[in-house]
Amino acid sequence: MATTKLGFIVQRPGLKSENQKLALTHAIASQSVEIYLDDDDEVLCDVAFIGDGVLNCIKDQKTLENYDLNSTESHVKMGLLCDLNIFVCKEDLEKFGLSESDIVMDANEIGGDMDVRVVPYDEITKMMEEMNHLLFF
Amino acid sequence: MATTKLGFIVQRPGLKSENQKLALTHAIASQSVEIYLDDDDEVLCDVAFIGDGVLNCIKDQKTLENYDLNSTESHVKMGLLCDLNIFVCKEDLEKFGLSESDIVMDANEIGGDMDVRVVPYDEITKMMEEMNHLLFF
Amino acid sequence: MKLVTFVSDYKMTVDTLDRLKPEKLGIILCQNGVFHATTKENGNSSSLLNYTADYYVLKEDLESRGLTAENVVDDKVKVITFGDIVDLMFNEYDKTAWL
Amino acid sequence: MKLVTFVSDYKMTVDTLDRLKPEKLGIILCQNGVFHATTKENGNSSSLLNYTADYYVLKEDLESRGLTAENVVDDKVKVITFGDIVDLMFNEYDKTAWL
Amino acid sequence: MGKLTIGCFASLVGSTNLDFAVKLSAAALEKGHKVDLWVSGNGTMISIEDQRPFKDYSSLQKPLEELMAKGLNVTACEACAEARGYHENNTLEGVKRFSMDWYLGSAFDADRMLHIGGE
Amino acid sequence: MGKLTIGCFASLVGSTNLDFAVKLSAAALEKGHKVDLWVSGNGTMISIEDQRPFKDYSSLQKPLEELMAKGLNVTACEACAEARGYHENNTLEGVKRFSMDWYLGSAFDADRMLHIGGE
Repeated sequence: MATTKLGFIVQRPGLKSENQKLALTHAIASQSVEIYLDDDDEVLCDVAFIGDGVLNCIKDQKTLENYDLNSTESHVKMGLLCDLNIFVCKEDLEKFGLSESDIVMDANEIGGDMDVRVVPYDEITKMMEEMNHLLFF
Repeated sequence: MATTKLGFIVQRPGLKSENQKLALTHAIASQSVEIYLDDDDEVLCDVAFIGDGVLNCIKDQKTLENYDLNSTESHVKMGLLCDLNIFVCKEDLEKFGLSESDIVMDANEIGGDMDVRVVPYDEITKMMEEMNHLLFF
Repeated sequence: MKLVTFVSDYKMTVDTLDRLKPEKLGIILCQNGVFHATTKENGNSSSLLNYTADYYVLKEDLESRGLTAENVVDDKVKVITFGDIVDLMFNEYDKTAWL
Repeated sequence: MKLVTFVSDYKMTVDTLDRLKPEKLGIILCQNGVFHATTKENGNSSSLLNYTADYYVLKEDLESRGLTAENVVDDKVKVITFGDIVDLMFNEYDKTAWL
Repeated sequence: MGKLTIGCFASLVGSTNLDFAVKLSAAALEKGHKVDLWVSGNGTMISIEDQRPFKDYSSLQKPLEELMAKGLNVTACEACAEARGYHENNTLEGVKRFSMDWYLGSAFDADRMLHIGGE
Repeated sequence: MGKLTIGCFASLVGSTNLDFAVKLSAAALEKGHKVDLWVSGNGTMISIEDQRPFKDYSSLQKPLEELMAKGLNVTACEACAEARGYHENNTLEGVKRFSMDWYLGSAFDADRMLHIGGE
């Protein structure tokens, strides 16, 4: 059994480009990757929001109402539902004067068990070290 | 007889996006716009390179050799051949330590009479004031 | 000239706004530009709010990012709609610049 | 980790490079990123050249912009080709980051 | 009432630049203005038919068709389209294709113009 | 020799991001590596047939066909393509279309990966 770990690092605010949302949809696709793999092999995806990227996590995004588009918030929740590790950089949130009450933290209403993890940047560095490959958005 | 003047302002370096080159191809299209206009009506296009946009004007661009693409340099020359006013901001060139000998200045080899005009930013401001509409690239 | 500019990015890659000297300047914050109206970094408002200008921020783009009029940090920034943009363009300004 | 980063813009919109702390860092300047290697502003080299890193600049992208090895302002920046990039990726580094 | 010419050179389906252009067109039409929308570069993406609507991507075919029914004049840059493999035969009904001079011709008698470049 | 997986999410035909991905693929193939190229978002633009080559726009159909003949494996994100109106019937011969998990599957046994996002 082999595991390949991919780290998705979101460093820019979203919507202007679709890349930030594609980061989440690609990470979520790890749920169905087994069709390309041998039994017991797997690909695990961690997602981290850093820098201006943390602005993607502000809650109550009315993107569907205004642009008929799924919000990045809804994708973060879907990622939690799929048990992805989703990290948000603590220092960057603080820099913007944001706290856990301002951002999407869980996916309880759709039955997700995982929570977003607000962590010091050092832990994100550690995650990056552990990954086999990194994908910056 | 009526004249509409359009100011094309190029403020970013090129190639990463095709927009800077499209600025020139659209300005050059003023040569054939009469099919949409009444007799004697005309559209005149001035082009100005400011800020990092002046980097588009460095000469000897080997874009065709490396990427099979027409260079921005060749489009500047085509603009001169079509008698467009092409301005380059003097202060920005100086900021980058560039002089007239570093940039494309004329289109003599293809029979163009016009020269690129390296002018103080104030003159570009004056041009912008005179235009009916501005297009920033 | 009376110039209304559109700022659609949070991190700007051009300094054109520093150099434009219209007789009347409007700044419409849209797309990711709305963060200039709502977001402080280390307690400081965006330096983009320092121009002598009339400021506007697009309601739809605030909301799409989880923000509302309540998040706007400076009273001088007026929350507007697409319809208001049209009226501003036709009634208050004569030229536009998407930066 | 041994990380090779690709810088393709002249004006950067992210500060990620300030925060990456790999045991070995390579910086490949490509596309409009090549201007960091060649262009001084008001006499000053780009601050992007201040990292502790091995620096490379892509020959094809220099040339496409009217620049050559002679325009590179700092000896520590090595002019390379696409083939060299492949070798660097496989032989010198284990991870990549396109910033 | 006036005439507004919008040019959208921006690139991304999934970005909101094209959405912005379409929504501004709608607002201007609603107020009785005449609106020309020129799409160039990757903006020509909205000119092809049969785009499948997903909520994960900007889906502008339907709003565009509704606005064209209300008088919105949409023209795509022919060369930009052809370079991308978008041809006459898969162009969305109602969208015109002309060379770049069309944009300047539209600007000629426009009261206001918004050029969305910026990349 | 190793395997390189490149993902190009970048947007602009006429930008050099897709050109960069194609040229790097060529260089890696030349050195005997196996190369997978995944295109997502607007990167899917290189997946459609009959792009007209002009020197004013990046024209990647021909180099792509040549590299596929030499073993380059090109796959486009199916959803990203469909959202843009690119369908099976106008896909360039040799280009595959799969859902996003294909990219992760390719990464699984890649020795090196370069993900070109950045916008």
